[in-house]
Amino acid sequence: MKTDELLINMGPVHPSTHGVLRFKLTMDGEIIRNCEIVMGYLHRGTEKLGEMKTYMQFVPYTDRLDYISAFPNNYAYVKAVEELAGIEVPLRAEYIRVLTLELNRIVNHLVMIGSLLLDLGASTMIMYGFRERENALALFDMLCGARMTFNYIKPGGVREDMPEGFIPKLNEFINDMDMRIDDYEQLVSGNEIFMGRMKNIGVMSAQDAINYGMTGPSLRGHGVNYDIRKMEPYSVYPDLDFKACMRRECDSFARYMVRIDEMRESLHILKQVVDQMPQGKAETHAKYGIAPMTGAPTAVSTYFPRIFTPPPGEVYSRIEAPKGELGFYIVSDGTIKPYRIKIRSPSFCNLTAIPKMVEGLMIPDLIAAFGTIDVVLGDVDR
Amino acid sequence: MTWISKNWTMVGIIKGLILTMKHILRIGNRPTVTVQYPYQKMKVSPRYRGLHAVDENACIGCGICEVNCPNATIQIVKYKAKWYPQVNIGMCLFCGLCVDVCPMNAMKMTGNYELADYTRESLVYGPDRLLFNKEVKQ
Amino acid sequence: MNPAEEIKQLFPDSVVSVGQQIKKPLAIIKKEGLLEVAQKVKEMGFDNLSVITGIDYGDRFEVVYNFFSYVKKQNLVLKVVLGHENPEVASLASIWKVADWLERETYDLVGIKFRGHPNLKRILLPEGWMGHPLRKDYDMNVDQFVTIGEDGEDIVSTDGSNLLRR
Amino acid sequence: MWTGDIMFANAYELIVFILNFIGIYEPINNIFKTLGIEYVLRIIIVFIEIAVLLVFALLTIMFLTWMERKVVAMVQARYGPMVTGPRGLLQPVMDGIKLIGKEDIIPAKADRWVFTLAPFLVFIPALLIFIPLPFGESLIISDLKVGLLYLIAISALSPIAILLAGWSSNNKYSLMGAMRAVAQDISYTIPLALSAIAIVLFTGSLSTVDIVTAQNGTWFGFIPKWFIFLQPLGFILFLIASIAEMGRIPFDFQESEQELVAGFFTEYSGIKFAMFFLAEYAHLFSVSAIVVTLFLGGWSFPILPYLPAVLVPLVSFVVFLVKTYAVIFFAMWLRHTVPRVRIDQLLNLGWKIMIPLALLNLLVTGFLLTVGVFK
Repeated sequence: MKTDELLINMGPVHPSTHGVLRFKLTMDGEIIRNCEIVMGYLHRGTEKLGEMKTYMQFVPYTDRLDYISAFPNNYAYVKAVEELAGIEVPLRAEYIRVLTLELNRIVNHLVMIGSLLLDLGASTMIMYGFRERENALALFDMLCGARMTFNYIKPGGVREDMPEGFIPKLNEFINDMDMRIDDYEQLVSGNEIFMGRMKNIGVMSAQDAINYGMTGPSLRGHGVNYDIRKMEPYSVYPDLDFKACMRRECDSFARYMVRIDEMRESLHILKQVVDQMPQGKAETHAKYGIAPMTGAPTAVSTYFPRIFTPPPGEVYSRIEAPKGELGFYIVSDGTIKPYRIKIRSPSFCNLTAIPKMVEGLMIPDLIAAFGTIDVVLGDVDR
Repeated sequence: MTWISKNWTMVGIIKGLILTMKHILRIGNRPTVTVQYPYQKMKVSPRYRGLHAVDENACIGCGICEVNCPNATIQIVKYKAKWYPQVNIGMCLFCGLCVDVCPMNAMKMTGNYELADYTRESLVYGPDRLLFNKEVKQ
Repeated sequence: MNPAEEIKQLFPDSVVSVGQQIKKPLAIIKKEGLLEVAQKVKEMGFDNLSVITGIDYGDRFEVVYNFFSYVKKQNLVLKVVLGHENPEVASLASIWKVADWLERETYDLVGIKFRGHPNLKRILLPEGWMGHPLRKDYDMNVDQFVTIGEDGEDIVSTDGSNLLRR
Repeated sequence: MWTGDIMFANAYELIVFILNFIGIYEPINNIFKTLGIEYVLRIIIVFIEIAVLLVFALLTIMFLTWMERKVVAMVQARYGPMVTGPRGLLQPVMDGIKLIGKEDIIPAKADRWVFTLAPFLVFIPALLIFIPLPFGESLIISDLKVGLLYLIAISALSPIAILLAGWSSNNKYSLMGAMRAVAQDISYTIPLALSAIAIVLFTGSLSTVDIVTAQNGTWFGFIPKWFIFLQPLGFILFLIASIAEMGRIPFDFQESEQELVAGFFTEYSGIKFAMFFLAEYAHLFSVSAIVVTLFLGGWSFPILPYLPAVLVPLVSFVVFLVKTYAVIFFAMWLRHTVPRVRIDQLLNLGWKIMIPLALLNLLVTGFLLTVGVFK
């Protein structure tokens, strides 16, 4: 009997591609023989835009790369600029930054687990995830006046200090989350159908995973004990006690469990940050072009020369974003605008591994493996 | 095959069923959290970055906000014999840079987030809709 | 020892100069020697190719490779300087699989060709796009319209006529 | 007091009895008799039955869509529909209006006739299943002697319609969805039938009424004589198979939204889509009703013998509905708790586990009956 291969275009508009991504699948019945990824449907030319904005003006655009977790984007860019210009940051500002980063990590993993389970057909987890995410977004709203696109972390500090009553609210959230994560585990982790769908699916050796450029929690599910927060400590992470969560199974379930562990670890970090939060000033220094919001208005003339220009040079700076290694490569020519900005986005590089990972699996497994890689299309296409 | 023969008791599924039943019966701090939007509104924080507002007395029309806007949203226009910013909400990122750079602290952002409208022209908020008069407290 | 110095000792002919890019050792490589240097770099334990960047300086192109070693916890930056006319450099896709897409992206946006790449096509922009946007001489005043054709191919035009369906 | 006997063989006789009771049956019958067309009256009464059944079925389907939304909302800490009508009860009406108002799209390269035929072919069997269902004491359209066989045969019709829909859409997702649906239906009808046969061993009859009456009464005065207690394994197998038969998560392969967009009805819109939707919920109700009839005692309940005979049809109807909705609630509750299994896991489960277990169950039941344990 003669059989033919079936070409299926999964996407650009498909319920489980998390946006506009297209898989060109060559199928043998239900088995994937070849997977080619077509992207770029959300390409907005952020890197080109960066060449046309000043250093300050580009910060809000970084929010829109990975819109699920915008604080790490802010921070990665700002860290690169600070390294380039050698700016000192007040300690309190660094603590607030770490607070936002870890809170955003929890938010990101909630969305990731929720959408993963939604792709597998369990519609409930995403609602629970969004319920807790809503509380976190309210905290972000309190902190910086926006719920998803923050523009909060600026070169030299943060936009504003924490408002009154933020820490009690945060403590409430942390205490609540402890119980909620147990709930998620009860609902999801032990579920036999879930394990049947995730275990031994999307297996890739650690060697391959590194070679394919996987980073972050996805890589740590492959038994690579690596975390940029530990290996190249930045901000105040050296002062905090935490561990890089790691699993050795190399399959989708391990990648999922790393996320659950990381949420617990982030809560642990948040507790320490709240305890160790120093007093002092957190706003960006006025000389970097941004005046603090509060304070009496002063004469106009003193504001004009405050356009921030870093010295000429190149820097590649990276952080451990919730999705993996997020890096900004900035070339400065000493003018007010960057000469070139290159964004090394974690989603883009993690996605490289998918075609190899899903060869010989079925469409449902592709969805499971793709969900655990955790990509955001705004980050892939930039 | 292995997945079912190892876990034939289906304890995990039963645990999950118990958890969802707890939610159905609202046991132990698992309340309904929906905010029914048009009837109920969420409270936004005092720092919320919504529609702009410009202090009529403080604004000097210097144009720093115009220069600093990343998306060329703001234009300085003449109104009542003075110069004031005009904001095109359709292009606005709500990043708050204009508020940050205002030397006179005249620019504010309010908690108004219901900005949908029928035409593109009505998204351009001229000074007549942005200005507010701050009472002089003395 | 500084890995950039190490490379200079091993390949004195290929390395133009050795320096420092903020906190990270940097080696500027001749484009002919890139492949063998890269092979050595992989053997030295730099298993993570973080990023490939192409920069248009008007008179020349620079291709920058950032490496990180999970074993040694070290950074290394390699840089290749190319002429402005027809920039071409050896592909590293055979050594690091992630280079496949990163090089395609660099080709797409900066227009640097990678010799020996298995599948050098545009990745973010549609096939048939005119120009490479991240070059400094890219004309941004030309509008380009993209539609999807009958068989799923992207069709690019500058006058928008393909937006109209028959 | 109700003696435990069936008063009327089917709803037709009940209607005749009620008309007699009011005193209008004889006069009307005489009119038709003088005209020589008695059969017209019979036809009219049958049409009344069908109309009542249709209205009941459509109301049930509407209520089920509302209930589904409310249950999922309760599980997910939400309110569900709240705006149209009290607690959103009129939401299904609004859905219907919306779906009727939508454009009826037939894809250019679809097989037009088959494409149009398929939704009706799905919907009609879903209604036909209602015929031998015993809704209550005397409340049955037709007490077929082969009722159980009829039920299984009719529910095996839907794969054909699904395959037609998937094939005629000329869409790869539709085709794959249809293929999956057929593979699933075939592999789950077998354990379904096998575990139903174990019941037939007890009753010795395929009639649904006989199956229900066999479950009347109690053991030791408090345990109802439901077959779930005699056939626990059979019940579990039948429940799993019937959830698969309904096509709901964890076994919703005909749709599997996140994999195949919407499965076999990807290309359907408007009223044709509504047909599939209604058929799905009709199926949900009827399959739950079959579960109740076979294993949970149907309309029988230990309090029935203590009621006056007049009330028994009504009370037994309520009992039947309560039991059916309990099963439906379980299906909904399960749907929103667990993820979907993979298609090969599903087929493995069906062929390698459920069919051997069902056969074993049949064997053990037959052996025990022969030895005489249950007598």
